Amino acid sequence: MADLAQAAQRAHPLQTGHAGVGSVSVALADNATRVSLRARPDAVAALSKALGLSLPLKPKTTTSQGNRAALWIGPDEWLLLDVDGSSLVADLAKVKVLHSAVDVSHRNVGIVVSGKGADAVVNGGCPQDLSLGAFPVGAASRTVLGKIEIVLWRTAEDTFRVECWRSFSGYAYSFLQESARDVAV
Amino acid sequence: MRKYSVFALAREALRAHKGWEQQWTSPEPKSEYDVIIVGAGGHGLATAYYLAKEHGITNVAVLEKGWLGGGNTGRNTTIIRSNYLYDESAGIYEHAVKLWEGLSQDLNYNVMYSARGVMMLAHNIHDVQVFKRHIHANRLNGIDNEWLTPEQVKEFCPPINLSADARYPIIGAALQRRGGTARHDAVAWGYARAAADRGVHIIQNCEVTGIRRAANGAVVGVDTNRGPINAKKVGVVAAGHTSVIMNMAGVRMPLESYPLQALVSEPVKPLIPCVIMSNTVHAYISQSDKGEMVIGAGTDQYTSYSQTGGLHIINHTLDAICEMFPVLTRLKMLRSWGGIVDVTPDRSPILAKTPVPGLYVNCGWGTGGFKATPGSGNVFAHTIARDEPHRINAPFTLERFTTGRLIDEAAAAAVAH
Amino acid sequence: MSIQSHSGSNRIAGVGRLVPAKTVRFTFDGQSLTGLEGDTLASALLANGIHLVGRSFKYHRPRGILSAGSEEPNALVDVERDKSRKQPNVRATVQEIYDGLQVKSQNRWPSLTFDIGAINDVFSPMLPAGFYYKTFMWPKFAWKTIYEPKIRAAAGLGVVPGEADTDRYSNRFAHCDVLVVGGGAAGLAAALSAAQTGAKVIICDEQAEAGGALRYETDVTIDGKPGYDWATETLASLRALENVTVLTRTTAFGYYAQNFVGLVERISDHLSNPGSDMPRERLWQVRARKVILATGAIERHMVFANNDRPGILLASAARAYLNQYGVAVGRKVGVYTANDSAYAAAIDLKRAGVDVPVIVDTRDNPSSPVIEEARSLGIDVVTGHAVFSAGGKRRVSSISIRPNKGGNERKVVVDALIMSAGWTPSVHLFSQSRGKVAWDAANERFLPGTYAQDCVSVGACNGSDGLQQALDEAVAAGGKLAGETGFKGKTAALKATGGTDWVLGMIGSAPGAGADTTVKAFVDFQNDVTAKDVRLAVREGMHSIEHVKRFTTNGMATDQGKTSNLHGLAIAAEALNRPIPAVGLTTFRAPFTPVTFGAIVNHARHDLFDPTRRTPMHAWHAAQGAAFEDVGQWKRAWYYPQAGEDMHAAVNRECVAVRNQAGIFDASTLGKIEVVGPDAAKFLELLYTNPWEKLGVGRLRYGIMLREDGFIYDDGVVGRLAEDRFHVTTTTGGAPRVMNHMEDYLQTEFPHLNVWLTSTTEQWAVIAVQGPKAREIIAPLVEGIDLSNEAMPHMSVREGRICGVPTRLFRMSFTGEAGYEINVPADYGRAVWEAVYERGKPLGLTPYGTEAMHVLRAEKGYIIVGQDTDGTVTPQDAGLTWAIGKNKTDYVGIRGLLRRDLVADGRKQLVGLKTKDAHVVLEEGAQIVANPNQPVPMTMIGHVTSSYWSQNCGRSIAMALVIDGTKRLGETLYVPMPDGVIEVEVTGTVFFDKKGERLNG
Amino acid sequence: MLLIKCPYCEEERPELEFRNAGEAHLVRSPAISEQSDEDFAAFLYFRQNPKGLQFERWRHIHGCGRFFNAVRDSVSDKFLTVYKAGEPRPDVETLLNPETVSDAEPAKKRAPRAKKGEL
Repeated sequence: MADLAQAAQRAHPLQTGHAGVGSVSVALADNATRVSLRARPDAVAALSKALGLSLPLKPKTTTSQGNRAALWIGPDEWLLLDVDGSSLVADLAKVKVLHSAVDVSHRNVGIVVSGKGADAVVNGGCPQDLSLGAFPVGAASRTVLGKIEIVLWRTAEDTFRVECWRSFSGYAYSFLQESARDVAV
Repeated sequence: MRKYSVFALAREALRAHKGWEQQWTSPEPKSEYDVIIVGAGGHGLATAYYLAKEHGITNVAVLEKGWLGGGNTGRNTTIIRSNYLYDESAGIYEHAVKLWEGLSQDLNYNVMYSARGVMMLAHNIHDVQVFKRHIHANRLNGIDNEWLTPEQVKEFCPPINLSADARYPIIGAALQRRGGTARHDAVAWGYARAAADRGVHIIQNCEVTGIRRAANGAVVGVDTNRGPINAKKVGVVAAGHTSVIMNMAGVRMPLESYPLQALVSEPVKPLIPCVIMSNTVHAYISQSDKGEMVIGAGTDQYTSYSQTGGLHIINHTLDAICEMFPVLTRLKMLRSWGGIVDVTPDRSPILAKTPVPGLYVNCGWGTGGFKATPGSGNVFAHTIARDEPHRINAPFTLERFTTGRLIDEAAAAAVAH
Repeated sequence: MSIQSHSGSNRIAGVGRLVPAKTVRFTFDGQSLTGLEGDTLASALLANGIHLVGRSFKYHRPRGILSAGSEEPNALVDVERDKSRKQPNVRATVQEIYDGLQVKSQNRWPSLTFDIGAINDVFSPMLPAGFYYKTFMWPKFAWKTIYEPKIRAAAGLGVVPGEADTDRYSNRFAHCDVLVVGGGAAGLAAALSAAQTGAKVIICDEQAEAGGALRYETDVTIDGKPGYDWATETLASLRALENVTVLTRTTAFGYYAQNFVGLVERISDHLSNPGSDMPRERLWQVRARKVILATGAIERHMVFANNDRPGILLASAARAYLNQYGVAVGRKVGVYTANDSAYAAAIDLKRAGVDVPVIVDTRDNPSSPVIEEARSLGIDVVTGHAVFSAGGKRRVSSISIRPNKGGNERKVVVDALIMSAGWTPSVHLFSQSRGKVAWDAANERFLPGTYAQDCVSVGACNGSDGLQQALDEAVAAGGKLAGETGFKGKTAALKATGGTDWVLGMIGSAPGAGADTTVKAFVDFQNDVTAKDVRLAVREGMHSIEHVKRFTTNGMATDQGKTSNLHGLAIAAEALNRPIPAVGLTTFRAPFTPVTFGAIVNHARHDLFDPTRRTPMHAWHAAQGAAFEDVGQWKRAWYYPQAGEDMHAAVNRECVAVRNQAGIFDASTLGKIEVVGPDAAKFLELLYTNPWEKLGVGRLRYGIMLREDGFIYDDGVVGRLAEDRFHVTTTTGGAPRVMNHMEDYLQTEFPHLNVWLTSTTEQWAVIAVQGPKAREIIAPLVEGIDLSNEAMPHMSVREGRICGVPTRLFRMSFTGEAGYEINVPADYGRAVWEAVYERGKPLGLTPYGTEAMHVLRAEKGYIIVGQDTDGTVTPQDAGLTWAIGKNKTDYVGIRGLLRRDLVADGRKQLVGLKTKDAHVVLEEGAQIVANPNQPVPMTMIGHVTSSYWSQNCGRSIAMALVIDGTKRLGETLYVPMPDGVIEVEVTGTVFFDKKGERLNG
Repeated sequence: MLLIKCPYCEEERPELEFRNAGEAHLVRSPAISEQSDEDFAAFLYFRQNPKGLQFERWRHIHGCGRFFNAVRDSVSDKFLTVYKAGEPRPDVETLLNPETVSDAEPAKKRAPRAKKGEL
């Protein structure tokens, strides 16, 4: 029986790889482990301990430790990101305090927009104020890009990570590329 | 009333048009009328006209806080059709279409009823199912509505994008040939002129500030910014402001008022010969006789009395229009505006008596009241005159929201799966 | 005067700022012409002596160029780069010329100089305002067949391009502390002072360069520099600042709630060869903490007989053409004015060597230094007089002058006339912001009154008429507003000299066009509205300015009444004998100038119109030649036609294969929600009609969700993975709204419950394998799950591995066959699908699409929410009473279901239908009657919700909602179709395997 | 496009991130199945729809996901305040005249209003 069960290979929804327009690059992020974590304030300490980072409690902020990052999404919600194959899910499985951890590694796709004008590229479809004062390095928020929902995370002054659901990744990628063409003008 | 005709025009042309009369007068309000209509939009003016014409009640005042026809009558995209699903809806809208067909002659005012056809596009199988259901129901109700293949769609409206590569390809359409448009201002003015001619007082800049009731609860009149006016019967036809007026009589309504936007393009030579509607991509468009593309946008998501809406609503509407008609991207938006539409939970109107004796209400037309104007006024006049609903508006009660006997056209269109 | 003929015979050497050597070639109605870089089309045409540019809307009167800006009503042309990039209704005063520009005039046939439509001008006595309301009513049919088509053909201006637009458009959301609208003296000063504080500033101006009136006000200095130089330098220094964004060729067109302002930037319309990445226009959606409106004022024309003749222009426009472009609008230029500012134009023209035979001033005894200066230059200044009429047809040739009160007429030969009735402050955006304007009776104008938003007006739009006053106000506003956003800094005052105050003048008709006259004195040029039309409207009872506007169409043309509104209002007020504020002012609505649809749509075209959602296995389906159907935003495999098969044949084959061997189906689009927490079961009890507390771990249950009104909202299978973890599925289209519905109740009605919801729709690819061989097919691929009937019966769920990857394996069926739904992490979906298919293919495994799925489920009487139900159907109506927990005291919809009408007799109930002729397939949506012989309108008792040919049953099958349907089993009913009546028998809804034995196979 | 302050995100965000969820402070009866037809209809369908201060629900659906309440003037569309779901209904007088209303007994003033769906 097992001989038939060749391990299935992953297939990324976007085959496009990487595209650069002018100063801005729009690239796919590597596969990642992702968890949607939900918990009340009284569980934060135990969860932080298990994760090895302090879950951010301030709106629109993130914390990270090594490859692992926690993005504040809502008052009881975080998006956790780590490299593919990490122990994220297992680490949370051990936590006994009340919480909900759901593996969404395959639900999302990450796209990285970087280079001078990256903020303008994102602002082609995202209505939030992305000036450094309002959306500093390390800020993250669920928001919209054109007609879809994204999670936006500023990882450097000129670098944004856009996380969207899998079936919207084609749209997000095309949109950002279109917008990059404009910014390059 | 001096008759309008090409001969009258010719006669006046010879004397520099100095001989035209006022289309309606602006009388001072009397202290008492038999019936007061609150709201001089198309529906209210039509109600007054039919009260006078069909029920012999001419001691009528139509009170308007602004200028007549300045509400949704003058702000809508003038689509007329009657291909509704349920017998109740089909009944009232078809009653209206029959009146539209002779309205210019009846009023002696060219309301430019243009039966150019209303085509509703199907983009998926669910649309097809819903439209076929309408078409069959309409046929058995004696209302024209026919199915068109994509090729017939293109033939009926050549500039449409029939490409199979379109995001939501057009796979057919329902066409009501008797549907079309009319000139909105002319409807208000035509009814105003004809009603005034029969003795109705149209009192503009007269805002109702209270509803006066006797000890037994019955209506005895209204308060206005120009003083109290007595009447034993008051008909409220205030569209987006119905909740506000009815609240003066202590009646809460199953209504919410939303901003609805519309826009026109710059005028261009004739391109779109009919009315096109698409529920799936959310847009409707026709071209006015002046050449402007008349485009209906959606409502904002929040209730408001502001008569303004957000730019993003316009964005979404034009997305859809340009998807259906890619040749239109270079056209320009010339004007945009907003109205306040009163929406009921089942998206069907209320034309009924109320818990308050002598108080009648005609509201809840949502985004589609213009098409019903003559029919609505006609049966509402009946309801007020006889103190009982006409057969046609009998189902459009307030009580249906308590019993659950809704007339839910929108729900019947369901949601795609 | 000296002439430079190579860029137009009316170009004056040494005047203007364009470089004579930089010539640009363009064509107008096929005629090849030369202009200069920096020319607008209007300036280039005028340089070439061309005034006749277009025809008016109604009377097709010859029209020229009135203005030098966006307020232009007359000079509308068609600009064509190629077939797909053709632009109607372009204002010649805004379009910049480029090499190869091709321009055509509009609304004329056969030619601009000879236009058949001009016959309307002859018949104009029959065509007063609103004439169409009074005629065309007989005979009744003729409106549609004769009158309307003729009217439509005559109306309209330009022609829509025949091909889809190949230009690109883009969008930018932007935020700033201070947005300054307008780049004239006041706007620049305000921006400069706000920028000096460090605040983030955006300044926009609709012109190609900043400066506004400084471009033609040659007698002005600011900061000791000539006004224009100051403007240019200031703009450059603003551009250099990090905290400032300068947007030229950018119009603020809409002022929306909470300081949200729409701008549109024209990027490539002035370029000869725009780059392919370059958008044609860019929409800027700006959220500003503060807005400074420095929108200036617009000069009005004089309203007198034949004031529309080509060659009659606004005085400020003539000055702009001269001082900016070096173009004289004529060689013999008359001047007609009611205020001082036209004198400056006359003086500039005279000094440039143009003959200015006369200045006609309606004022009786005006006195001002400019008047003296004009006189000193030898210009004949005639005060207390009016131009009663203009002569000439395609170009003004003379003017007739009389004393205001009448008297002897004097004719002066001219080839151009420039005029000024005064200035109208541009309060459009202020009004759009929902501010209330106030009537300034002394100066006869509307000014910003009560503000509704966080903005201020400065300069001419605020009635600050002198330059120094405007600058002081602007500098103060820039500093103050920036300060309010937290940026305190020093702002420098600016000192100005020169300039004419833009005050006074006249509104309404000029002498000679009064109430007692019948002349054509145009108020609104484009729509051909004359002063007498406005009076006619009043005579007919139009006493509100809104009625006047709608009746005459005054102010409703593409220039939106920028020059005409105030005149129209004044004429109406005079006719009504009421003060102007009592007649009202039209509220200004967006847009300020017309905005291209493309810019508003920007990226949302083609693929970006709406997201196309594809499943992980999409490419496989496509490679197999599947046809797809749109379900919401999803593309779903509809059927898989093999060579020579039509849809019918393919679906039949797929349906038979599932029942005889097995089928494989992509169910990934189903919504999935993970419900986690100790109160998860309790929560589901409240959201679904079914009971959940007792559902065992590893078991599945079909759930019905209602809205509070008791009608079916959604359905789906729910699996219990652990005591505190459920895997909920929803319909494809319902996923987002079900999630929102659940969150709403969880957060606001049942917040005490310890449970969380996470959408996992896209985490899992779902592969349904259905049919008698399903187990045999998947068994070799599965690890860690006992698939035997005993260990894993129908309606159960197990976690394990398949093809080496984790799976949630559901044993369930939407076909009536034994089967599985294999959930695997989405990126593995394609590989697992292929592995299952390869394994099953030899056993007859057949891919089937949504159509076969629909047929198979209908054979079993399984409903599809949204097809067999429609938002007016209760569980009882749908035959799902069994799915309601009998002992539950609360769930969403419990009360709605008890309402009188929902429990009354006579409701429509779901039943099966069999046509008497088994080969007749009913049409979905067909209506059902009890008596087919009744006359129309018929009493309809139901409709067909689902209908298919069932190859497995060897006959057609259908479901229908029929009044009292369950009481009618066995009855014959009728479906009247256009080509005959179809007889049907009412049956149960299960057509195949009535006992349901195959599920456990 | 409105600018809406989310009480959970503690900042103003564009309307595109939000979804309006209708009139606020409608109370779903704990004994809903025993409600009269009239009371149930009032809860389900009948609305204040005021021209003036509108108490309404929003969800920051494309943000933190939370439902919250807002008081908005339905004529100017200006927000007077926002507050978290479950918090008491703010006092209208205080909202309209923040300076003139004294702080005395605010709790007493608000508490009884919190439960009822009436102004």
